[in-house]
Amino acid sequence: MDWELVLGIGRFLLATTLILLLTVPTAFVIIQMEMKIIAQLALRIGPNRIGPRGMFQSTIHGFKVLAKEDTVPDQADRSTFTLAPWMVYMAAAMSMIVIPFAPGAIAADFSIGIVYFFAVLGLSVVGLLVAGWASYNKYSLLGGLRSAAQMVSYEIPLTLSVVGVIVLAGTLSFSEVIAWQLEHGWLLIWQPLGVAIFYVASLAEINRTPFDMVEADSELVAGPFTEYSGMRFGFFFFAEYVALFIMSGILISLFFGGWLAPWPFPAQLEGFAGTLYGIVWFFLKTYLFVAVAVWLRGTLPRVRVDQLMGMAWKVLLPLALVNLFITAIAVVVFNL
Amino acid sequence: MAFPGAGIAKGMAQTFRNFFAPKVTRQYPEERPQMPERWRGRLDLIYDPFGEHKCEVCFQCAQVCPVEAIDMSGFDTQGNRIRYGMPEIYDERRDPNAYRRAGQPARPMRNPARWDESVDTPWVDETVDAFGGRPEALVAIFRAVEERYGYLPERALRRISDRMTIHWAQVFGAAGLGGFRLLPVAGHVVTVCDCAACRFAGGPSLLDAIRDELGIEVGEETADGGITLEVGSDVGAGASSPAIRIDTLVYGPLDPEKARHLVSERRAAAARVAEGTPA
Amino acid sequence: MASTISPQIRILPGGEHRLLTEIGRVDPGSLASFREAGGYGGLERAVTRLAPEEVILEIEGAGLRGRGGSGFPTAEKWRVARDTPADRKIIVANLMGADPSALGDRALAEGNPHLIVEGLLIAAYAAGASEAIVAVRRDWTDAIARLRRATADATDAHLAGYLVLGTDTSIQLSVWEGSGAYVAGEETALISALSGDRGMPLIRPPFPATRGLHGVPTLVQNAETLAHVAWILSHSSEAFASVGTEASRGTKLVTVMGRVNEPGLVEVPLGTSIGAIVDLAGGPGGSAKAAFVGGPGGGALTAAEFGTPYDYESLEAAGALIGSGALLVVDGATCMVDSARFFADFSAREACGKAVPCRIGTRRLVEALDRILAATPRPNDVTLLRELSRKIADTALCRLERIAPGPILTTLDRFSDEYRAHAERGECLAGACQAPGGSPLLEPLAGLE
Amino acid sequence: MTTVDPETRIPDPIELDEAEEARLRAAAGLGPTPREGGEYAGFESVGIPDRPPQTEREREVYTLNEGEMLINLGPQHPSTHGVMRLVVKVRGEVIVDIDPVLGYLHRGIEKLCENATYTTVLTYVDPMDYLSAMHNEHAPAIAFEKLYGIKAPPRAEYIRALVVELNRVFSHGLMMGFLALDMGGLTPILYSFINRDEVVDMLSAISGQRMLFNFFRIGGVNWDTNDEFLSRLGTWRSHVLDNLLMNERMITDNEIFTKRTKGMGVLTGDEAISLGVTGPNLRASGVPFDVRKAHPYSIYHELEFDVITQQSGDSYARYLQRIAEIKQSIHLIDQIIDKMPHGPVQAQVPGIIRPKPGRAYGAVESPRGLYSVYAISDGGPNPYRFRMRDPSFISLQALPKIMPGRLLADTMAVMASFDPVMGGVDK
Repeated sequence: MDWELVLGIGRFLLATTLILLLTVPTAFVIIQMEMKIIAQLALRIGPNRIGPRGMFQSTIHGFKVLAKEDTVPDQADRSTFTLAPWMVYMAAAMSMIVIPFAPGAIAADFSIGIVYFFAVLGLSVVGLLVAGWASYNKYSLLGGLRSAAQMVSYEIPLTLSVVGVIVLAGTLSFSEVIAWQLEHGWLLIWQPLGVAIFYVASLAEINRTPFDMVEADSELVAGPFTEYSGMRFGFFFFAEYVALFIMSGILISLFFGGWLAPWPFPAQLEGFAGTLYGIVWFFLKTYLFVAVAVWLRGTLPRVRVDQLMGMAWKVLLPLALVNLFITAIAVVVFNL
Repeated sequence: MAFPGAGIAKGMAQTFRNFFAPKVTRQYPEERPQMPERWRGRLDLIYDPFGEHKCEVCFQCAQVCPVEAIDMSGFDTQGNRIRYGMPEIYDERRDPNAYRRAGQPARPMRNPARWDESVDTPWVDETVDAFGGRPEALVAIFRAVEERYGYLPERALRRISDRMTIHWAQVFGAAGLGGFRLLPVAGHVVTVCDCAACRFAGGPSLLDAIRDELGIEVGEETADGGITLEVGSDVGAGASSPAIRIDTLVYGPLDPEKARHLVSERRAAAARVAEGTPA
Repeated sequence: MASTISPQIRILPGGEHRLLTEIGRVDPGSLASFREAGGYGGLERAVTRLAPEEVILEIEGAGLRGRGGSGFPTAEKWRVARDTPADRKIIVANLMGADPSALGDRALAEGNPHLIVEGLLIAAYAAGASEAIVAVRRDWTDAIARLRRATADATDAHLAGYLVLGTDTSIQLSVWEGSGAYVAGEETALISALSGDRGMPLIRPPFPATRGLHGVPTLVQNAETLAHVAWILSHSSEAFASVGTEASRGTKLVTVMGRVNEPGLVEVPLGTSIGAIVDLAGGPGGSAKAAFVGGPGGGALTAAEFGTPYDYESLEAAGALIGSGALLVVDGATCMVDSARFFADFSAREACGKAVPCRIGTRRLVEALDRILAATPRPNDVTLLRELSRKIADTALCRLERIAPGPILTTLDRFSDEYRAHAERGECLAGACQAPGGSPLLEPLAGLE
Repeated sequence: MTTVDPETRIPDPIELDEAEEARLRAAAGLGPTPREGGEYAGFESVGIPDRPPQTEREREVYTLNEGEMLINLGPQHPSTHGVMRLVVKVRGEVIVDIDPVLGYLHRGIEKLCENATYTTVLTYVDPMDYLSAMHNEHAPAIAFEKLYGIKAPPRAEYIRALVVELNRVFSHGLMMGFLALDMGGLTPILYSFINRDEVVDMLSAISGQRMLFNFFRIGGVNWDTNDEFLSRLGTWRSHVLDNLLMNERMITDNEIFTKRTKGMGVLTGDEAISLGVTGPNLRASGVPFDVRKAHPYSIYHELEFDVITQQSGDSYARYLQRIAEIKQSIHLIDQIIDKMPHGPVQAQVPGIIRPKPGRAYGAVESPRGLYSVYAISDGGPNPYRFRMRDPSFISLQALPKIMPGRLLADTMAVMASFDPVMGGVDK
């Protein structure tokens, strides 16, 4: 018997289970952050009744969602209607597999991690489109179509902005990108334009304000989620926040040194201590960017759908190409 | 727009500042809002001069209220319990009042003798209104009434309570502590100062002299009704102690002889006025 | 223009005149006359050039303490009021003249009402209050009329009301009368009187600074304190602090009365000895035996203690207090037991009736003193006086109640021989009372040393 | 208890199962129950009235061409400013036509008023345009005073002007927040409400109520100012501009906001006049018409102010117009306080007013435009006819004119820039 293979399978199952288990508390933490930070920005106190300083408000929301009735519209396409939340949620959870939390704490350290990530992330658009179609509701349909247009468009600048990183680091593996950054400094310095494009495009990719066209509560009520209730809605909701976490995690992995400490000492600890140290830094940085996204949501109005598409094709895509071009030339000329 | 993104940055800076600014949320059950003095959300029934609610429990208000905000219950003139809405919301009206209105006095009136006091109620209303019906003005209103009648007639107090919708007990209590006269006095009022300054500068000897001169004790009036003798610590004699006050004028410093002279003169003047022979 | 104030208020020359300088010189009914004398300069400076915190710092630098008797640092009180979060705050100038024989507040109100109004406005600005109320004792009709006039003039001249002097500050000013009761001078009693209730003190907490008139944070300040505030802002905190002791700075209005040659109102730096104050009033008429310092709740000091400086700490250490600013000198022909009974009786008569220890306790004190005066004391009467006094002070609802037993306790300590003579021999050492004589006690009186 | 013959009893539709329904319909000579067929069936049927079109306009709106569909925005929708229904005909996301459907908040206020005495009418008009209750009371007060032939004392007029200007400030302030909210900005509305709460606390200090003030009386106002009101006014005045600035920083220069408002929903001056649009919406199109200046009522002839206008007539101009008017109102409040005379605040009027037969018209400049009242008296204690012109109703008519060709996403943003209040539209 190939013990290596069995061990590998066992390790994979354990890691994926852990990842799945991690998604729920992650969503709880981010929802709590969102409620609290937006409240503070608006001169409110925010939730403060459940638990110390209102810490368990989002948890209670989660249980409430579980307990609510799960309704299906009369004329909805029942099977796809049921499937859609699952697809969206799995897309988010699957892309979490390649997130490098710390040295040795990656569920699956693929050599083509970056490609895998973008491939899986693109799946969520299918879920949203299906949800919009199956709901038998005009708002849902419009929302689903918007999501398809928006996410497909923004995947292009998003991916192109990362190609610069790939060219520089010469790898498609997240851990190797981070290793490269340990050697050469954060990619933020090498790819300032790439960071900007990636950040804007990632916000649009996960439907965050100011690009939350898909939900757009003042126009489309709740977009594809209009007809959903109970835990099905909960899945969409969780997936949204998990996606925010993933995007922030990928952003810091690619451009902000991932699990690396912001100053070089101690550059990298060995063994279990190094893992713990990496996890601490990873979460600190990730949640910092989550907080920035929440801050943006608390401040900005939403852009219009045509302006959004225009920005993807007329601004971000050319910029990303220019960025790639410059990077490529620099790599060739300076032989990096 | 100077620089693309400058406007967004301005807004971001604003929210960032507000993140650390003091918050405006009121934590309701713990922090009660402070209601304005004129708050109309709380209903208060007006009292009649007998100290009972003026409400007749006729339900007219409850029936016409467009949003059905009024409930009440009570007793009718036959003593039957009647109800319109939840009983615990409104003070139940007591049956004596209903009987009295039905022409059957169910219990004696309070202080029937005082009921005859002639008080110019429209004038009292005007005085109350002149001060805007504010609770702060209660003492000022009392002073105006006392200036006119020489004391605070109970009927005027009832009227003030009615007009200002302040409970009778509250009005009476405030009047009782302010050093106001609640009973009518006859003739001139001679008040011998009893403050610390006068007392230690010979106030008691003045009192003895005046008592002797008038032949009455403190709190009494002379047989001819010309003068009432009182002792008070609110004369405010200050540096002219010992002093006495006749009506509103303060005389001092006095020695017993002067005081005797002053009082007898005033008494004689009062007698002349009573006889109709001007001085 | 000496006739501008009531003839009962005699202002004596000498001492350090600050608040009293303008009285008699300015026309109390005229804003122009007050402004000519430099009035409202302090307000103008505070509102247009200083931040509220700077005003408080200036008052703190001057070391001003409340002249209403408690001696609480004014700046600290303001800061508490300022830091209390509320969208509406009220400040009240206390002119209730609790002690009817003290003249300071009345002299200011009648002779220079604008000074009080100016101080009140500055205090309102510093404490962040948007409403300012002048509460005046109802007997002082002249003072009421003049203050009404002064507030109306100030509002018309944009010194108060909406957008003071064109700045962003708005302070609504009004004058209300309060009942002429002794207890009404107490701050919570003043607040309940202003809210149309019987003027009785309220239980603290909540303190008025957090929940006062109409449920709004309320700051009650004595009129003399406010006048000092105006003086500090128009002169300087250094000038204010140039006289007085280390802990008690500035001047104080003292009403000297009783057996002195020239009873009246003097203004002296805090820390002046009591003997010197008595000398300003023409010296004691005859031989001074003692002085009651601090009005009805004050304490008795013997003539030997006349060197005591007149300031908060020294007087408190001696068992007396500044209180209402009254200083009553008595001579050898005054019976101290009878005097103590007089003050106790005053407190008993003026008790509002809310707190039982005050309403019943002071009555019992008077009864015990009556028994001693009648030479028919119970053996434990002196012990009763001491213990009951302590209990009244301990369970007091208001400050006036807490200090009420002061005269009894101090005379018990300092003139125990007179008590002994009255109680045991029925004899008045001062020869003032008509002592019953005879019938010596079977057992000695406990509690007297 | 009466018994019902099961044969003749007409069952409730909900009780019918399909077979029985078919049997009954056959018995009644009706065809089979119409069932929607095809994948898009539901989309076409929803929103179309199940009756032949009554007017040419209705036929135009409810006839669908290839690729078009109807969407109901409202009456239950997060951002319709109350319960309003817009039937929007769209091609993709591009609007082809709009049909505002009204009446979901109709309470029959005019009829209620015709059955109330003149004095009590003033209590019924409050919930009309609930964001400007003071203005709602002002117009009938003016009309009834003309009808009855009395005048309010000068101080009352000043107090009236003061409270209506305060009302205008918070109403315009809320518009800023709602406009941002309808574009997805969560925070500005809360800043607006901070300001509104302060003003409302102030107005409740003078009137005793927070929202429906019921403060005006025929021949005066209910109460004089008190210290609580004035002190709150002063406190508020000291920082109102800072509060306003907080929102301005969030909105005015924000690129996303300007992109979505500049050039959007352009209403030219001529169009606005021909539609009858008034108030800030008209002035934003460059027409200097302000009732306070054109037909001065109350004490506005004694106050100094200019009619503010904007030129472009788009959503952004309407937004800027509101901000400018807030500042103008604050300036007016300063003047009013400065000039306010002393005296009584209520003229002598009997409890029940019976004006001589006649008619009167009272118009005020409300935050939403010309709000006016026309009352006819037949000599009785109630108005014989009581008619109100609500400006939001007129403003909404501009929507079908300016929205076609725009995107669905802009419907709400443009509607919010007109600042309609459904309580007033539906009466």
